[in-house]
Amino acid sequence: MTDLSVLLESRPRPAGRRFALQRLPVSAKVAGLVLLAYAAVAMLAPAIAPYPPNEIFVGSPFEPPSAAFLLGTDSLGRDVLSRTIYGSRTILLMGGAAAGLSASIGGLLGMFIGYRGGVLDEVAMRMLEIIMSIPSIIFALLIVGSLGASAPLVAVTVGLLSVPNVARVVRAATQSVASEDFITAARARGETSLSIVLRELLPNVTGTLIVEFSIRTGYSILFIGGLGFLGFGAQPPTADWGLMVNEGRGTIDASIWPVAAPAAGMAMLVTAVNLFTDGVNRLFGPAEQGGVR
Amino acid sequence: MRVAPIPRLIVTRLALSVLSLFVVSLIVFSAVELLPGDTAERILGREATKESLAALRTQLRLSDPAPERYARWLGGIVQGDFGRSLVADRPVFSYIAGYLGRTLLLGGLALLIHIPLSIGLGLLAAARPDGASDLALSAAVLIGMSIPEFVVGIFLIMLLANDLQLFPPLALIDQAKSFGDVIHMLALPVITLNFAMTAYVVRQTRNSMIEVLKSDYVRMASLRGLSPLRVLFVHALPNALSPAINAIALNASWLVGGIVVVEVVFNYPGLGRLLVESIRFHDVPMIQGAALALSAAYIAVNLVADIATLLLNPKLRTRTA
Amino acid sequence: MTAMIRSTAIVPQLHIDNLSCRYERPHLFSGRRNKTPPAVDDVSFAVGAGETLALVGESGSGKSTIARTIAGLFPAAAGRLRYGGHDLTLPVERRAAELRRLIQIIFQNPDASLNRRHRIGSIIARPLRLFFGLSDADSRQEVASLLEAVRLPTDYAERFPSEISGGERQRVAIARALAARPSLLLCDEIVSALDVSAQATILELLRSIQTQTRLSMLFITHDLAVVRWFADRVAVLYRGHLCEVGPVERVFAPPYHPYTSLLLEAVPVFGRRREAAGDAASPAVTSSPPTTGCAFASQCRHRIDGLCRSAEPPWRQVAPGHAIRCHLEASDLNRITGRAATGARLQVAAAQKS
Amino acid sequence: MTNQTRTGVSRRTLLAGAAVLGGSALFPIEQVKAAGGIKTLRIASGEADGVKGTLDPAYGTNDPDAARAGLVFEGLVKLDEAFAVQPSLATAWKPNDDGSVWTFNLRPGVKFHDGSPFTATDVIFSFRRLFDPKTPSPSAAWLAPIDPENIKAVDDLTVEFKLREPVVEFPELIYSHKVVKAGQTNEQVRTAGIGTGAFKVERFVPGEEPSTYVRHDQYWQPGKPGVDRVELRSIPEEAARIAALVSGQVDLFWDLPLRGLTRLEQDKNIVLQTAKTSFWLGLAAWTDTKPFDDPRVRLALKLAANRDQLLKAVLGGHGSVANDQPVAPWIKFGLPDEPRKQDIEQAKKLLAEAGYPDGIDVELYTSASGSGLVELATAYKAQAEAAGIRISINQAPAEDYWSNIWLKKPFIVTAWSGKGADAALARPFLSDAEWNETHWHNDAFDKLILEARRTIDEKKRGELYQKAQELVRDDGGALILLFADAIGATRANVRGWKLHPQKLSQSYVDVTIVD
Amino acid sequence: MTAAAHDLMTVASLTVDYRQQGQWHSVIRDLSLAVRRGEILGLAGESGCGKSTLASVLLGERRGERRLRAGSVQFDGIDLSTLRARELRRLRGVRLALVPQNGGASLTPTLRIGSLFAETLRAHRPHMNKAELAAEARRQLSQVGLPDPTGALARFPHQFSGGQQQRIALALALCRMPDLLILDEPTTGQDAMTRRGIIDLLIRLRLSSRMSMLYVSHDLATLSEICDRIAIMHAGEIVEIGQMEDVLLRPRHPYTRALVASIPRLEAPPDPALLPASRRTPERITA
Repeated sequence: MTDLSVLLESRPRPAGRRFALQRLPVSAKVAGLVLLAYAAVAMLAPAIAPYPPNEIFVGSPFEPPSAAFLLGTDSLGRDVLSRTIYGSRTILLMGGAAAGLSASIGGLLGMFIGYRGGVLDEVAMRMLEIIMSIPSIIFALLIVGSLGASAPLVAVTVGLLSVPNVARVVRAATQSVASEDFITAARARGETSLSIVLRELLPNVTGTLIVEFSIRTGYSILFIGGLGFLGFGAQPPTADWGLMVNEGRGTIDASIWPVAAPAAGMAMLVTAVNLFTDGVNRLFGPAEQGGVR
Repeated sequence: MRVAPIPRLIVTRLALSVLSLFVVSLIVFSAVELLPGDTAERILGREATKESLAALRTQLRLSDPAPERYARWLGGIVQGDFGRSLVADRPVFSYIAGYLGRTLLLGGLALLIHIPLSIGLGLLAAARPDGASDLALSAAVLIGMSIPEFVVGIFLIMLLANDLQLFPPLALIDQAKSFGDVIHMLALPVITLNFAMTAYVVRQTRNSMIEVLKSDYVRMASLRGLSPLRVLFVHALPNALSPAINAIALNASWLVGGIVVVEVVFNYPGLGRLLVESIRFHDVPMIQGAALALSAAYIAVNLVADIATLLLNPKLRTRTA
Repeated sequence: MTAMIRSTAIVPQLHIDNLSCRYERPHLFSGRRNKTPPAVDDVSFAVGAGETLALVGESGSGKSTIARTIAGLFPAAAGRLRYGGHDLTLPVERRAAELRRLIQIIFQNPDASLNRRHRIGSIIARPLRLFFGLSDADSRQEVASLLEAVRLPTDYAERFPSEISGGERQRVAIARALAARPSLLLCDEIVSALDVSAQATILELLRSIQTQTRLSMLFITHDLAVVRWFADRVAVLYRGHLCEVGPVERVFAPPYHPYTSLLLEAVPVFGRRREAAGDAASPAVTSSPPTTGCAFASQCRHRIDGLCRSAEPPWRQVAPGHAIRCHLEASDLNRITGRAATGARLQVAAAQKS
Repeated sequence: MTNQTRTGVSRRTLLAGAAVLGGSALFPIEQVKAAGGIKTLRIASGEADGVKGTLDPAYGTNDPDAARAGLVFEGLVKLDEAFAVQPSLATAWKPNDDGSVWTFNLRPGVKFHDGSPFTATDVIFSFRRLFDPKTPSPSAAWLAPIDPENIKAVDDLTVEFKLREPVVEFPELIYSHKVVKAGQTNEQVRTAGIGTGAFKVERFVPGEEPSTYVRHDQYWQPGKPGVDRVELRSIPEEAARIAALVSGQVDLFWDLPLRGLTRLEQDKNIVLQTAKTSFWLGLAAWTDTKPFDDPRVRLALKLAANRDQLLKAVLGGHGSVANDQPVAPWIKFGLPDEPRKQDIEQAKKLLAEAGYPDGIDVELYTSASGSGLVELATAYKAQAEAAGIRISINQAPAEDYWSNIWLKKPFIVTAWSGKGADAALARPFLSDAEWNETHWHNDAFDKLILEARRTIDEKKRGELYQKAQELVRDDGGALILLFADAIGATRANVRGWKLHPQKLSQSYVDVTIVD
Repeated sequence: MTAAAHDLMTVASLTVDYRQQGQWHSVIRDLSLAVRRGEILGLAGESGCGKSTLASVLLGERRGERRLRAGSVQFDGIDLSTLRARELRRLRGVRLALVPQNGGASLTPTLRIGSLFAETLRAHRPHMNKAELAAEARRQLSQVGLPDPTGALARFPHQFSGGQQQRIALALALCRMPDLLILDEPTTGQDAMTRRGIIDLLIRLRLSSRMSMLYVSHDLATLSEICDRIAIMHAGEIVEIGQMEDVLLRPRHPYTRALVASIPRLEAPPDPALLPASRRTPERITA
C-alpha cells in the first residue's frame, strides 16, 4: 500500500472494447442483415433475376404468381419479380448517394459553422433556415422539372435538399462538443482550425453523422419513391419502385402484384433502414431534430 | 433570442420571415427561369402555331427581361398584389386562398388526430420502457412510417373504400354537405398522413417521457407522497412535451409540402397540386404565390411550435433572476 | 497602485495589469450588444518564477476567465498582460509557438478535457508532435516517461479515457501539459471534481513536480484549505474584483478583507461539531453588483453606509506584499475581523506551524 | 338527392359526433342544391387542365375544355358515331357547285341561356373571333379557307360562308367550332359561357373543381335535357377514377383506361360502353433523315411490328390493329384491307438491301404525355430487336413532349385523335402541313388530297382518299400501329347515354337518371 | 428497551443488486445500520461506494433494475419492502423525507414554488384552503431563510440561485416535519457561502427539534460539523461506524485513516506519512 490511489480509487476496468456493431440492439442487427441482403440482391440482380427486367411478354399480361413467375407479370407481361429485383439497384444507389451527399456536405458545413460560431454561424444558420422554409418538394419539382428527370439528378437534388437538415443537427452536435475543454485545450496548444475539426471534432460527431446518414437514407428512399410516383423520378421502362407502383396502380384490379411487390420491397427496405437508424441512434446518443421525414 | 418573451419572439420572427419569403421568391423565380420552354408553349401545347405563340407571348409580356418581370412582381407584392396567373388570367390571390384553405383543412384535421394519438401512444410506450407494448408499438409505428404514403393511400383505398366501403375513395370535399361529410371524405387521407407522421412523435414522446420519469423532480414528487396520477400529469407530462412539440412541428411542416403526394392519390384540390400544375405551366406568379403561401405556412407552424415550447417552459418564458 | 499589490519578494514572470474582461455576444440581427457587467474588472497581479499563486473565489468570480485570458482563449477588454518578453493580449491563434508551449492550461473536468475518441498515448503525444516535431514512433518513449512522471503505468498509453478513473484522467491531463515542457501552468480548479483521495494525490504530484522543475503556477480554486497548504501567495477575487492579495501566511492571518473573513468562516472545522448556527439568511443575491462603490458592499457586514456603496475602496498595504482593498483601515479590519472565531483558530494553527 | 354514396348515410350517422365539433361554417363548401328531386349527373374526365381551364370553344383543346364546351355550346353541325355530319344548330346546308360557298339554314326558335334568340349574327361573331389576333386560337390554322370578312347573314336564320378556296367537306371542318352569343368579351365567353347548349353554367372558376351546370329551361329540344344539373370534374388517376365510379362518387366517365378494367366488368352496378374510334398510336420517322430516308428501311420498321401483341400490351386488347395509314376501315372512306403481319425475315432482308446488313441503331423518343405512348415504345423496341433494329428509348418529360420533342426529333412515338379522312390524312402528311411529323414529301399524295377536296362526287372522292391512304401505308414515314377503342362507363342507373368515339363530341342531352 | 424503541430506521444484513447488461452486481453487501431517534447519522464514502443507493433503498424506492437480495429495511418497526404503494405514499413526505443533492433539479421546472408547496401539503392534508396553504408555505420558506417568501411563491424554480433552490428543497422536505430526514449530498457542488448557510439551517433544526437525520456526503469535514455519529462506507460495506469524534480523530480502519488523512484542512497540514513517497521525476521535464 504505497500508493493511496491503489487503495482509494476505484478504477474502471478496460472493458474489452467491442465493435460498435456488436453493441447494436437485436432489432438493428436483424435490420442490418436485411440491408445486407438487399445489397446482395441488388449486386447480384443479373444473376438471380429469372428474366431480363424490361423484356415484355415473357408471360402474358397480369399472370398471377406461379412457378414460372413467382410474383406474376405486369400489364406488359414483364416478370414482376425480376423488375422488383432490379428496382432494388436503382433505389439503393439513389438513396445511398443522396444520403451520402447530404451527410458529407451537411456534415462538413455543420462542423465548420458549429466550430467557428459567431457571425458566420448566425448568417449561415439564417440562410439554412430560409432554405428549409421552402418545402423540399417545391425545390425538387422545380429542379427535376427544369433539368429533366434522371437518376443522378434526382439523387443529387434530394441529397442537396437534406443538406440544411444535416448541417443543423451536426452543428448542434458540434457546438456541444466544441464547448468542451479538450477543444479548448487543442486551441490553447495552437492547433489549426482544420486540425481541430478533423482530429478533435470529427471523431466525436461520427455517431451523429452515422445516425444522420441513416436517417437521410430512409428519408431519401421515401422522397425518391414519391418523386418517382409523381413522375419526377426515374422514367419508364426503368424498373424503379416508385414508378412501378404508379404504373401498376391503374391496373391494380387486374393484378395487385405489380404494385404490391415494389411497395413491399420499399416498405421493408425503409423499415430496415429505420430500425438500423434507431439502433445506431441508441448507440451514438440522440441526434434528433431531423426526424425521419 | 430564445430567452426573449413571446411578443419579442413573434416580432423578431415576423421580421425574419419577411426576409425569408423574399429570398424564397428570388430562388423560386430564378429556378423557374431555368426551366426550358415557356408559359406560352405550355399553355397552347400541341395545338400551338407560330402565330398563336407569338400573340400569347406578347399578351403575357414574356419577352421582357427577367429582372424586369421580377421587379414588377415584387412591386405588386409590396402593395399586397400577388399578380395575375399567366395561365388562368386571374388574380393569383383568389386561388391561393382557396387552395391553401383546403390544404390547411386537410393538414389541420390530420394534426387534430395526430397530436393526441401520437402523444397518447408515446405515453403508452413510456409506461413500460422496453416492455412488450413498447416494442410492439414502436415496431408498428415504425413500419407504418416506412411505407411510402402513396402506397398506404392506394391500399387504404383498396381496403377501406373499395372492399369494405367504409369511406369514399376520393376526397371530393365539394360533395360534402356537412362538416361530418367533410370528415368522412377526408378520413382516408387523414389516416394516410397519420401513418407517416405518428412514429416520430411517438418516439420523441416516449424518449423524453422516459427521461423525465427518471428526473430528480419526478422522483422527488413521488417521494413527497403525491399520487401517481398527479406525478404523471402535473410533474412529468408538461416537461416531456417539448421534444414532442418539436416533432409535431416538424411533421406539420412536412405536411405543408409533403401533402402533395396524398393530394394526388386522393384527388384532393390542395396547394401542393396547384403548385405541381403551375410548375408544369411555368406560371411564374402562381408558382411564386403557392411557394410563398407554403413557406409562410411553414414559418407559421414553426412559430406556433416555438410559442408552445415557450409556454411550456417557464425557463424560456421568464427572464432568469 | 499596481506596485502595491505586488510582492517585493518575487521576480515577476507573468504580469497582469488592470485586466478587464467582458462577456458579450453581438447579436447579428437585433444589432444590439448585450451590456453585461464586466466578468473581470481592473485586476492586477503577478506570478513569479517557480511561484504558485492561488486565485480564490466563488463560482462566477471571474477566476477562470482570467486563466483563459492568459491562455489567449478569451479576449481582454482592457489591460496589459505580459509573460517574460511576450505580449499576452494576442489571442492564442496569433501567438508564437514558443509562447503557446510555455503556458499550459489544465481544466477542472478531465472527462471533458480529454478527447474520448483518442487513446491516452496519442493524447499525450500530441504536444510532442506539435512543439517538438516528434513522430509517433519517437514519441512513444517520451509518452512512457511522462506517464511515469504522473505515476501511471506505461501501458495506459493504449487505453481510452473512459477506461481509467477520474483522478487518473486528471493525471493524464497533467502529463499532456507537461509534455510541452511549460514554464507556467494554469490550473483551473483541477481537483474540485475529484474525490478527496484523488485530490490529495494530484496535489502531491503537482507539488513534487514543481519542486523539481521550478514551474510557475496559477492555481485557481475555491477551496481555501487546499490553498492554505499549496500556494505561495493568494489573490482573493469577488465578482471580478480583486479584494486581497498577499503571501499565504499573511492572507490567512488578520487583518482580513471582510470577504476573506467570510470565506474562512465558511470552512468547516474538522472533527468538531458546531453547536451554534451563524446568520442563517443567505445574503440577498442581486442579479448584478452595484456599478459604483465596493463590489462586496451589499453583502458586507461591516459596510459603512454612504461610503461603501458610492466610492471605490482603496488598496491598503497592510504588510509587505499584503494588500487589502477596503474602505476600512487596516487597524479597523484587524479589530473587527481578527476577533472572528476562524481567525482565532487560524492564528493558533499558524502559531503551531511556525 | 339521387346519387348518394351507398354507405354514406350510415357512415355519416357514425360521424355525427364529429360534426358537432365544427359545423359546416368552418370551411366554405360550395353549397349544392340539396332540395329533393334535383337530379345531378356527375361526370369525370381523365385529363386535368387546372387553372388553364376555359369554357371558350376557341381555345378548348383538351378533354375537360371540350367537355365543358360540349355542355354549354353547340355547333352548327355535329358528328355522329360514324363521323358523319348531322344537323345541330343548322338544320340544313348546301354548297355551291364547286364547294366554295356554303349556305347554312339556322334552327329557328333557339334561345341562348340568357333568353335572347339565336341568329345569324351569333354565328358570324363566333367564327370571326377565331381569327381575331387578340384571341390566339389554335383553331385558326385549320380554318384557313374561311375568309372572316366574307361570312354573311343572308337573313336572321341564314348564314353564308364565302371561302377562299373550295372545301368539299366544309361541315366536317367546322363541326367542332361552337357558337357563342354575339357581343361577349373573351373573358365572358371563358367563364360565363352564354351558349345554346342544354346546360348553362352555374359555377365555373378555372382551376376550381368541379364546374357545375344547370339545365337550360328554354333548350330547343323539348323535354331535354334529362337531368337537372351536371357536375364535371377531372380525376387524372385512372385507379382513382374507377374507384370513384364504383363507390358512387361519380356517375359517368368517357375516358377510362384501356387496361385493367376487371373490376368494372365484374360490378353489376356499372355499365361499360365501348366504341371504335380512329384514334391512332404509332411511330413517326423523318423520311429525309438517315436511315429512314430509304423506303426499304421504313418498310422494315413496319414489318418488324407484331401488331396483335402490341394491341394486347398497349391497349389491353381494347382496340384494333392499324395498317400504317390513319383512316380506320370503319370510318368514311377508310381503306378496308388486311393489316401487315410481322415478318422479321423480310424486314432483315430489306434492311440488308438498304445497306444495313448488321441492322440499325436508332433513338426513339417517347413520353408519358399520352396513354400508352411509353408502353408502345417499350413493346415495339422489344419486337424490333429481332429484326436488327436496335432502339434506345429516350423518355422526355411529358409536359414538353409536344412542344420540344415532337416535330423536333427524327424518330418519335406519336398519337392522333380521331378525325375524318381528310383531316386525318392532310394534317400530318401533306408536304406543307404545319404538323408534317414525318417530313414526308410526296407530290402524288398532295395532288390526290387536293383533288379529293375539289371532288363533289362522293364515290370518286372516296377512291382518291383511299389511293392517298395506300401511298401513306407503303411509303410514308409513319408506323400507324393501333386504333384505340374508347371506353366509357356509367353507374347502372344512368340511362340514355351513348359513348361517342370522339372525346370532343360527347353529348349528355339524352341522359336520364333513374332512382 | 428493544432495538426498535431507540432505533427509528434499521437496516439488517442488506444486500442490494443492480442489473447491468443483463447481469446482477451487488452494490451493497450484507450491510447493517441503524438510525437512532433524534440523532444525526453521517454516512460518508467516495463516489460509487453505494451510499446514494442506500439512501434510495431507505426511502423505500423500488426500481426495475435493482433488487433487494437479502436483509430488511425497517422504519419504525414497519418493513418497507412489504408495504404497498399506497401505504408507502402515506409515509413519504409525512414521516420520511428526502433532501436531494441537486435542489434545483428536484423542483419541477414547470411549476411555481407556491404550487409545489400547495400540492405537497394537500397530499396529506386535503382540507387546507388556499390561504392556509400559502401561509404555511410562507412559514416554511422563511424558516429556511429565503428572502421574500411571499414573492417566492409566484416564481418558478429557475428564478432562484442554486443555494436558494436548495433551501426551497429543504423547506419542501420539512413541510410536514418528518421523523426521518434523509439528506443526500445536500451541499455538494455548492459554493462555500451557500454550504455554510445550509449547514447553519440544519444545525438550527437539530437544536430546535428532535428530528432524526441521515446525512449522506463524501465531505467528512462538513459531516463533522453536524453529525452525532458517522458511518464510513466503502465498496458497498460499512467499514467503520461510531461517534463522530472517534471515527474522524481516531480512525481505526485503514480506509478511514487514508480518507481522513487525504482531507485538506485549514488548521493542520496534511500528514506527510500518509502521502506516497515521491518517485523520482525524470530529468527530462524541465522548464
